[in-house]
Amino acid sequence: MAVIIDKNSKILIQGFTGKMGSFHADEMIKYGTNVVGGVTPGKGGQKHLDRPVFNTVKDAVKHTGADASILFVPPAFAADSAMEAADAGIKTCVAIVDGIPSHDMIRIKRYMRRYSRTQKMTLVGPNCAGIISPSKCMLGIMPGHIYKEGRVGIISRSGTLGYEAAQQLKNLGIGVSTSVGIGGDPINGSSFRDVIEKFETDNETDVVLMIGEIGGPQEVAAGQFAKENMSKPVIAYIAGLTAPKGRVMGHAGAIVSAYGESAIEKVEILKECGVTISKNPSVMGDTVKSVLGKI
Amino acid sequence: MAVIIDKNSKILIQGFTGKMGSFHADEMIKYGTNVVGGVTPGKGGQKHLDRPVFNTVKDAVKHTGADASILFVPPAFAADSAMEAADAGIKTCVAIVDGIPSHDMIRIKRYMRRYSRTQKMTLVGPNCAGIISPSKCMLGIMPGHIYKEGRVGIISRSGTLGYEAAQQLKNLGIGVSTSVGIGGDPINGSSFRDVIEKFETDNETDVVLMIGEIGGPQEVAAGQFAKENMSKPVIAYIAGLTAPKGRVMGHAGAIVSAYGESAIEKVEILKECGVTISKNPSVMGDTVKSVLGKI
Amino acid sequence: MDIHEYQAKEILSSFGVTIPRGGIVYSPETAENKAREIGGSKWVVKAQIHSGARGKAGGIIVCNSPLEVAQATDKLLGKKLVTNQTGPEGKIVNRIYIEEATDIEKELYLGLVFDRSSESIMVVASTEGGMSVEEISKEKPETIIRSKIEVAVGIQNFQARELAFGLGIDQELIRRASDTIIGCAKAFSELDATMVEVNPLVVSKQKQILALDCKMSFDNNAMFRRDKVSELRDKTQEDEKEVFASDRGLNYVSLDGNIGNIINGAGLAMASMDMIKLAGGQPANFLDVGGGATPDKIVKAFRLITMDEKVKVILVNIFAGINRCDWVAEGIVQALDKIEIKVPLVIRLAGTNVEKGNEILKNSNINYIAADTLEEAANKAVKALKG
Amino acid sequence: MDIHEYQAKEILSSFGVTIPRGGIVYSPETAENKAREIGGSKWVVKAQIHSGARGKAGGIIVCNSPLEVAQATDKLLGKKLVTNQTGPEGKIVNRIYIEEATDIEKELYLGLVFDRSSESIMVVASTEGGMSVEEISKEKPETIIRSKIEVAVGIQNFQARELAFGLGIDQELIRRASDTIIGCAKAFSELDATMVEVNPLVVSKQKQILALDCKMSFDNNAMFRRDKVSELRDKTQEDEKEVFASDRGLNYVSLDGNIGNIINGAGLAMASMDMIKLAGGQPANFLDVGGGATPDKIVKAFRLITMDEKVKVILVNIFAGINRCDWVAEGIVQALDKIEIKVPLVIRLAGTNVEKGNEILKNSNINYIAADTLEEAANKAVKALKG
Repeated sequence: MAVIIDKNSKILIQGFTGKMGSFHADEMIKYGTNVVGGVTPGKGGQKHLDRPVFNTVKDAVKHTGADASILFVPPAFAADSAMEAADAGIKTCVAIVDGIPSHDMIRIKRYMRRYSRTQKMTLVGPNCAGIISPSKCMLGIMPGHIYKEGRVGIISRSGTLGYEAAQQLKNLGIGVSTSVGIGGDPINGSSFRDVIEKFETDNETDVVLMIGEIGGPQEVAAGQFAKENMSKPVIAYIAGLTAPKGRVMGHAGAIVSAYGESAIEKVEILKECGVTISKNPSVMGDTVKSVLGKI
Repeated sequence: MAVIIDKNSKILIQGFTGKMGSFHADEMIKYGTNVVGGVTPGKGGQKHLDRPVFNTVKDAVKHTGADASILFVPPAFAADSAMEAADAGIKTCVAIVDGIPSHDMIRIKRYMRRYSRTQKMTLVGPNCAGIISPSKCMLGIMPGHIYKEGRVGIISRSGTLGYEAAQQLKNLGIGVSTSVGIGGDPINGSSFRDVIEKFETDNETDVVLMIGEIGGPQEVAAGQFAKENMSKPVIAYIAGLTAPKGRVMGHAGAIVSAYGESAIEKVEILKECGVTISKNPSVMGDTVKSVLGKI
Repeated sequence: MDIHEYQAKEILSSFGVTIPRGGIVYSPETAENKAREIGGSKWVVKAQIHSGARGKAGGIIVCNSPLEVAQATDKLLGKKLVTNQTGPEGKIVNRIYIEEATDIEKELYLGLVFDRSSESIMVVASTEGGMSVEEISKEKPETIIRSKIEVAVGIQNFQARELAFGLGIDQELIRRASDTIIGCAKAFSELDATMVEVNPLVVSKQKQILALDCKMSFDNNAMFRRDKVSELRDKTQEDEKEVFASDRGLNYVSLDGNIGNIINGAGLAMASMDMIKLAGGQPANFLDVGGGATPDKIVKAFRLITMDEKVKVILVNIFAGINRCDWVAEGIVQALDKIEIKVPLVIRLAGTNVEKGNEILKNSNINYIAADTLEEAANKAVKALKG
Repeated sequence: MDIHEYQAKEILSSFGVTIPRGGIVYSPETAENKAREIGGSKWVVKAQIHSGARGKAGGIIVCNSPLEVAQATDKLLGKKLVTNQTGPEGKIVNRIYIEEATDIEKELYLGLVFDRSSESIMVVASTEGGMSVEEISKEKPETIIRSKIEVAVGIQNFQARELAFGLGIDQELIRRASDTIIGCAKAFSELDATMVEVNPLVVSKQKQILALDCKMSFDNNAMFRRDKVSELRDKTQEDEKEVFASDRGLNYVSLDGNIGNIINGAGLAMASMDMIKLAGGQPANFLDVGGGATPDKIVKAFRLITMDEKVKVILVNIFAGINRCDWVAEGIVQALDKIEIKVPLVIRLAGTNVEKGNEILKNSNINYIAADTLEEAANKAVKALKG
């Protein structure tokens, strides 16, 4: 069983019948993902992509046994959909959607406190590429074929930079156990630290590649966690060395506003935590390869 | 060390300089309680009852090392004061005040979720008599002299009915380890279950007397906990056999609105949980005595 | 605190809940015009009392002309309505609500209450509107659906949607139904309500979602910050003695028995009532004079108990804590100086300075029966009753 | 999204924050009357631009008569102000805020931001008002006090009180100061703000607590539900190219270098900029055309880049995922059909169907330098620049 999702995961598409939902659901199905149905309020009872559509996530879970979902709903409705998934007993929910207000993300987090640790849904994203465990399950919008099956765990704020890494690894013949896009927003469902912790206990993962960027405290928090709790090697690349202070670089979360949030500072702190740094984005694959050579 | 508070507890009075606060602080001091100071915003720097007054609980904690507090503030300000105590690192806070809106109590509970389990303050009350560990510490408004030191733990929603029990026990020569008034409001800081759990691990307590009443699910929840997790005998009296359905009997929380909330139903369920029932309020002491005789 | 149907409707309407057109009147003269102003061809004249089940008690009359509306208003105004919730004395009708009649397609139940277990707000809904929630629980429990509002974030759209779908509402009305549920939840949270009930919530033949009858109760403890809501209190709908008591800081509930109680502390008061019952008597009231039991409160308590003609014996049971028994005893003596008691009086004092207190009572000129324990007090009261 | 000082003041004032009397003018003629209308004997004329540090740039003028106010307004209107926050091109002054002058006793700092670690709202305050928060952090870090707002319940009185006492405010002004802090926190929460700053917050000699300068920023992602706030956007205060970009769904940040970038994905865009720097070049911009990189977006991106006269080389770096490289390549060919490029163009495609994509580019008539890897692309771009 891969770290978060697996061949047996029963996947629900929230916002199933929309353009985005339809397109990516189809891609996921083609990849071999076990998509069991979808939710579009008001279209319950219909069929879409040969799978049932439900009015509510609870209905869908009841009839399909779904345990994971992916959100393709507009930003204004995303928080509501994520909470709906959590309340319906979904275990893993990936929010692809870009543009959720920060106040909404905070509200989702507060809402989730009603569930005990063991019952709490893992929310991944928003504004992310999703999760892929190559050859097992794709719960996201990535190009599945660039991921070779293997034993490197990837965590990335950026989608395309995560693809870049997977491609570099594949070109070197190295495979990926699971790649998790945690998204580029200031407040996200799962942090680097949350995911790195899962990789530490995952017996399909040998090393972890963390692709960070400027802004926020998450890379440093993960580095400190790694230093104190990880037996597996961690490699990191931090994008944004040339980013000016105080400007948002595309991702709402990519803005340097405090000490420790610039790329240089993050790299320094991560080094102190024993994390191996990929000096530039062109050598992420090579850096992983050299670390793998040492274990 | 008694179960919640002890001789060494450093007590703060919130609403120190008011009439209620002054009177009861004085009583507590006379009992031998280690009152280290108080808080009245705007009167910081003054002395009262020979003890320092602070503007904020944080200031008071910083200067006195206080770890427990008791609230004598008007209902409108009580929620704010309880949260202030929690945020200042107070470990035990007793809210005596009667008349806190239910919505405020719920808000306090939501607020407290920001603290981890180990850092979370124990809130007792509101609308309660407080806590007393006879001969050690009195953090409440009870008449201290009716409590003999001993090994019976008391938990009571009602103040006077708790006194009645303590007096009955004393008349029989039986003492009390700690008596906790959890208060008569529909939503309170610590439930029967919360306190009974503390008594189970308290090496100064041999049996627990639970004085409940109509309304709410707490007696039953405690009974179920006792059945599953308690090694110590539990005795219970439930007041309100004659209370009509749907009417509030003095305590805001004393209203039967669902199955299992009437006195008869509670008694039945508690019996099933192995709790010994005190048949009427006149024999609480006798019932405890007979149970003590068996262990 | 309860309010009238029309007041609850006005409030919920301001939170986006759709209600039928209607208006309040205080006289038959204005009723006819009000009906015309509302328009339509059929009206419902509804007696405004603090009670459900008004229909069965004759408090709701359907009319086919403004003249009939005036006649119905005339018939109801000033009348005492006895429902299964008012007690035998009934409640007086001082206000009439006139509403356009609704073509009902479906009657639903919607209620919001505090859930004490989860410490959140619970929305309860059922397809069986028109019945009381107790009846639904008994007869059609499978139709009940629930949703817990997380107070940290308030009600979410998905919850309202789940409830609406769960009630079998048509796709095109889901949004309107959700808005109704969300409106009720917001009113509950923002106004310190303890109960909101829309029963029935109807789907009309014209495909409207309408709140046909509404009830709201509020947290008395929160009225200090709810001036607008406080104003809605209608004391004519409350028990006269209970109003007297609450205005004086006493907790009083009128009961059917004949042994009057004066007790300090709600728990002890319930326990004393229980003892009376066990001794074979029936309490005439629940009365908690408060933990403090100040002489002033005791005077007021005697005044209150003596207002109740059912009372044939009075039982005073005070456990003095911080307030000492001697002080309480003096309070009793003072009270009986001012108020004449014509029935037997049993007094049990306990707690701090009990000896001194009993001494004071004994040395006074009051006529009473002393008791030492709760049990003895109850037994003596019942005995005194039987003569 | 940023707004002007006067707009932030209006908003905060509606949340109970006290501000000095003032008004906005767009011409010197109205300025004189506005000063009279405001009253008093001393005024401050404040250039409204989206930048702090206006004082040092000459954007704030103290005046002693309405005539002086008119003259100051005349001087400032239409001027470009260059502060340490505007960049060398400065920002144009189109609006003037006239305010009564305040007798300052004490200047404080008050700011609210998101705290990403605790996922809550952080209130930051200091006794060192008038300085920027960065300066305070550097020079007087010991004066900074913080308080985290628990979003589940909103700011609590005790938090505001702790901050007010912590700022050394006099007992009798604690309440007013608390209300100011609570007002700012409510505005933050209720309007989807990302930043609220009152700097300085002053205690006047007349013992008032006044917000002398205010700044607010808002979450662009939340503007769909903040019509009133959206209206306050003043595009004249934003970089022309950035406005062009954001209006077209592109993420663009103008930078000082000369290598223009067109990239898909923010992370890859930052990484590409990093590679350019490592190769010895300087990026002219950050430009993310979005994960999709549709032909339409690519056309717009080329249009945007060619608006920038600094650009001497263009680097296109697209990692095609779901969108295939052949499709992206066609987009590029289409774009260059419409837009003339006068500088060298380096293109790196990667991902799905990269061979097909490169084939299409090769067979087109566009003049470009091909690269396979990120590193190669950056090196070739820098080399092309040097000739």
